[in-house]
Amino acid sequence: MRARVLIRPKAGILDPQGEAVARALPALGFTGARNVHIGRLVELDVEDPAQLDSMCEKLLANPLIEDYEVQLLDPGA
Amino acid sequence: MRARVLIRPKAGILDPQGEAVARALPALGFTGARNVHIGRLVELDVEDPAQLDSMCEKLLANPLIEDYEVQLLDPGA
Amino acid sequence: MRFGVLQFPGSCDEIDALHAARRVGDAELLWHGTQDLKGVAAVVVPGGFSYGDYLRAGAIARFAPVMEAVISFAREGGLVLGICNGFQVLCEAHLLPGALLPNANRRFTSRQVQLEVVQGDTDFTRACPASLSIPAKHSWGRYYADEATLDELEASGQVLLRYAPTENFNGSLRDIAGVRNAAGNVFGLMPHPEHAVDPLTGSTDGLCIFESMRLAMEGAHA
Amino acid sequence: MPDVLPTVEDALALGLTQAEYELVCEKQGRAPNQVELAMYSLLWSEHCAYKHSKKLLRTLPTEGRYVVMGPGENAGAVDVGDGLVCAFKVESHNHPSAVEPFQGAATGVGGILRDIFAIGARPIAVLDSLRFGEADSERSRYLLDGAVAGIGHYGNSIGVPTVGGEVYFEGPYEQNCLVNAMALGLAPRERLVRSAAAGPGNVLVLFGASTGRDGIGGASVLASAELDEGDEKRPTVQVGDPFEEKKLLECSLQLLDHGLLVALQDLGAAGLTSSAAEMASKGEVGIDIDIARVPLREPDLEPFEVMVSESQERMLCVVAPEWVDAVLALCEKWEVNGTAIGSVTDSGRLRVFAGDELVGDMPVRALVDDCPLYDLAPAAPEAPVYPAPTRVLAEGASLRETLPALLASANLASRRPLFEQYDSIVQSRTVRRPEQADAAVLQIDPSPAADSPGEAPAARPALAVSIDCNGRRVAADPYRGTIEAVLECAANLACVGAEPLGTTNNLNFANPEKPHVAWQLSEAVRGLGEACRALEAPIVGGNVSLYNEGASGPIYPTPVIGMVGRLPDAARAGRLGFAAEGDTIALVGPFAPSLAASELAKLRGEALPERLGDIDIDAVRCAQFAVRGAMRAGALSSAHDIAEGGLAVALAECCLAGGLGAQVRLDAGDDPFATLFGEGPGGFLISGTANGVSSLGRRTFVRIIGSVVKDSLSIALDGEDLLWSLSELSTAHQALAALFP
Ligand SMILES: Nc1ncnc2c1ncn2[C@@H]1O[C@H](COP(=O)(O)OP(=O)(O)O)[C@@H](O)[C@H]1O
Ligand SMILES: [Mg+2]
Repeated sequence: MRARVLIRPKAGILDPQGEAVARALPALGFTGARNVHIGRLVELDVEDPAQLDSMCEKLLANPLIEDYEVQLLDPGA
Repeated sequence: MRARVLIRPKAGILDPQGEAVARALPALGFTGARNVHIGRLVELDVEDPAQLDSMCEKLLANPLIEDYEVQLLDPGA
Repeated sequence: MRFGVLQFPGSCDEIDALHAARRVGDAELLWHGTQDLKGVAAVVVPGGFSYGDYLRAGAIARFAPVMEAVISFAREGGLVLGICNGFQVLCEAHLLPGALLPNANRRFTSRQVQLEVVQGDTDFTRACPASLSIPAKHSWGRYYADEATLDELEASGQVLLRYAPTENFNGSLRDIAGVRNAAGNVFGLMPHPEHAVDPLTGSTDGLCIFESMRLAMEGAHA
Repeated sequence: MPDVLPTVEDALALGLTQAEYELVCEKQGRAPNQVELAMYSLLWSEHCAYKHSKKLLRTLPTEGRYVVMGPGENAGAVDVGDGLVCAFKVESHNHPSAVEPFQGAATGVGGILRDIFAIGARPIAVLDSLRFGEADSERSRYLLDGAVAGIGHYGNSIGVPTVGGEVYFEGPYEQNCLVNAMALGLAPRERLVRSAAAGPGNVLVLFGASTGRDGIGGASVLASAELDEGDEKRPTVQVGDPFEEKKLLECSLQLLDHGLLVALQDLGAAGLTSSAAEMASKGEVGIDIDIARVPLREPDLEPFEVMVSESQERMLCVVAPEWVDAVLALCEKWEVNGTAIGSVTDSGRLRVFAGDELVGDMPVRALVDDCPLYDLAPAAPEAPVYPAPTRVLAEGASLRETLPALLASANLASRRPLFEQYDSIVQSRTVRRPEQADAAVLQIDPSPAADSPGEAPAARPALAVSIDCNGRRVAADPYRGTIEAVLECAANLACVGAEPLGTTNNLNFANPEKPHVAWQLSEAVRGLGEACRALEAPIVGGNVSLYNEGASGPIYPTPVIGMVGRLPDAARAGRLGFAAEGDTIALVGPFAPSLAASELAKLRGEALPERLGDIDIDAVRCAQFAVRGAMRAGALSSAHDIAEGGLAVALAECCLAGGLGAQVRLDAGDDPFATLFGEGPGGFLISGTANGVSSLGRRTFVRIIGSVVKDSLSIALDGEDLLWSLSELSTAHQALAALFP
């Protein structure tokens, strides 16, 4: 089964990449973008989706600094 | 409106990050993971969602080596 | 009194650390695939990119067979020094509090930095003067821990090194450049003391950290 | 295999000429099939066959007392004493960097490092040479940012220090940036290995990354129609993986240390095709390859794609059958994929199999040696080729205003914002980092034995390296401009006390089929040969990159020169910064400053002059000899060669590097601007005790011009007194920081 993990910097932790993007957008003519945050996207096929949480805790994310969200993708999609 | 952009390495492009994770998982006891790919996740508030595509082309993604997918998030979510 | 310097396939500064340690004692390399620490009295986890570090610096290395041995070694009170990537690995392995994040300046930065020795009476700093000039070079060096943890680290004297004013290019909270664990036997820092051991290639200010460890090892055996 | 043979149109689309295609048919005795045509088209390309440059390159001096390996191998090598050799080479990755600067530059570094360890040397340093359009162009800044980050990413991650380099911003590079990377390595002499395959029956082992569709670019016209339908154009950008290369490097060196290899070769441009063909050609043998055994990253690669893929981080070696298991076991230790994919034969043919099916069969000779070479038709241009730059310095700017303006100009400002992105110290050899001296200095042994107490410390032999080329001056005068570039490299070495051992070069030029470009190229190579001969710094290798031009015209001709030298004791390596208050400052050498083609002329918007001033190479060489000797004798506190921006900029640089000021008195001459900011070869600015400085006197021109003081630079020019505070100069000098927000 295809799964997607969204990993984001925890709220309150400085996100310099996000800030740099927010700074760069107006110069390119894009106004009104706010609260820009940059994280990581992991997509993978797994046999046992029950393992995903523990994969995230152990390897894919660092719970001290990152939040993660697991999405199971419809196999038909 | 909150928007999410998923940015992934284009099919066929070498993805060293994904390969590194795929190699590491079995060693941690997670078997059966395949097709692991790592990309970036950008989340932001925009006033005009119509700008998102062009933001991706110009700044958020590198269209030469990355594909992107824009998701508009339900404002109530 | 031997130092063991870990060697991952992507280590870069392990030979430098080996030679630095040899200036104060014996030292040998320990391959990442082994669980045998060969009786060394102190372990150095060196800089570099252990397993490529593509996901998050140090995230994969902490699961190396040798790290299992290092974790037990540390739990039993063995001296462990983590430099740069080694610091990241020790944080990921929960041997040290906190985590390292991408530099606030968003770039790999290589610069000679001025450090203040905050605690001079530890197994890692006993031989150090009050301030040190040592190179730093990394892209993931922003030390982070939550406020409560930071307060506690400061209160309990676990912050050993700070960046001097204006030197903190990576955005580390409270200018922290190096911390030790509560027990005092594990220490990690982002700057590279092993690259400051020879007047010809820079300063010799890093030597005091290895020298302090040697004193601690001898004390432990006395 | 498709039944339909490719046509002459396919051959033309692949870059062959009609006549070349016919020659291929003749050599094959039939029309080539798809795999064969793909392979011929690459091996007969300018890049692989040096069609327009080979005849010129043959005129270069390639022998000398230190040369161990000259051009023809993956890298050249010189003897550095104590049984060690230094391998080095420079290579371009211009086009990939223009497409995707980060990956293009990163894989450029990866590629040159493979060339170094392909001959058995451990890489110890990288240098970069970059050219972009003017710094106020958005595209230049994007390319600069990406290229610098890419070089840093690869070099930093693999643990090889980037110790030096150069970057220039000039309009003619706007549409065609240059990204050249140079690498140095060290090897015990007996570990050096060549790439010639030998021993029919021996096994061909491919090791490293798996093979994908990377860099197939041009050859993709051959892709079968079915696959293309509905497919968007396949991405062919090569992505670098420094971690894979780090393992490949350690694995390769261990294979050689264990004596397991007959020959070793990296996979670079044209992938397996060129590696296999070159190995077979050099060994005068044949090679059979079974592409079905090549590990693939994605399924369904066509045979020709496997043969031409430029996937990075791969090596090819020849192994005696009894050692194959040992080789594969070492690969496993380093977690590197190793696969036997073929064998050496005595057929003299390169045969490609897909399992049992023979899909390509070519005489090695035809592939490698029979590509026609072309004569150039050089003609000096009748009208100026390059437009005058835009004036950026105010009309009537005073002498006082001009110095900070020059220091802040993109070509002269401090490179700190770039080199701080590079690890310059890993491996513990770096005795002089960027901005500490004119050349990088690396001690050969990073962990010398401790000195015994009471005895004088043992000398620590070191290497010095410099990379240089001022394309604007070469554009003004290809012959003299190239001589100047070689002299400047040697001058940089002299400033740290090093003697040249050998030279590498990267000839970046536009379309050589155009007479004026052919002229630039032949004049530059003439100058290169002459200067290297005079300095006894032979050419041990290099690279040629042609067709660098955009819609608005050709790039400045840019023969990038890399030079490696040796100094007996790193403890005496020179610095560029003034070191002690009260030291005497002297101007040394046959320096004849002129504003022609200078940085100031550029800021003033002046067109290029018709030629540069004559150069007395021998006099310059004497000055270099004198500076080198004084530095080695420990007689000097600092030495710096006078280059872009002239004497005043050199003075400011010495002040800023040392954190000290200078008080100087000069004759204004006919044009005080030329006196202060004029350029030309042969000048050094040195400082030291009065005795130390006077020790140079008998061997070259020495003019004492002032002394080192506390914290300002003052120049008395006949009646006029000019004064700048160090902080004003320093602020100007940091202008490049604005390019890296
Ligand atoms: N400008 C040059 N001067 C001297 N030698 C050169 C020059 N250009 C190329 N060569 C030599 O030609 C050979 C082939 O070069 P190249 O195709 O770049 O090799 P590789 O594929 O190993 O990178 C090398 O030995 C190289 O040193
Ligand atoms: Mg090569």
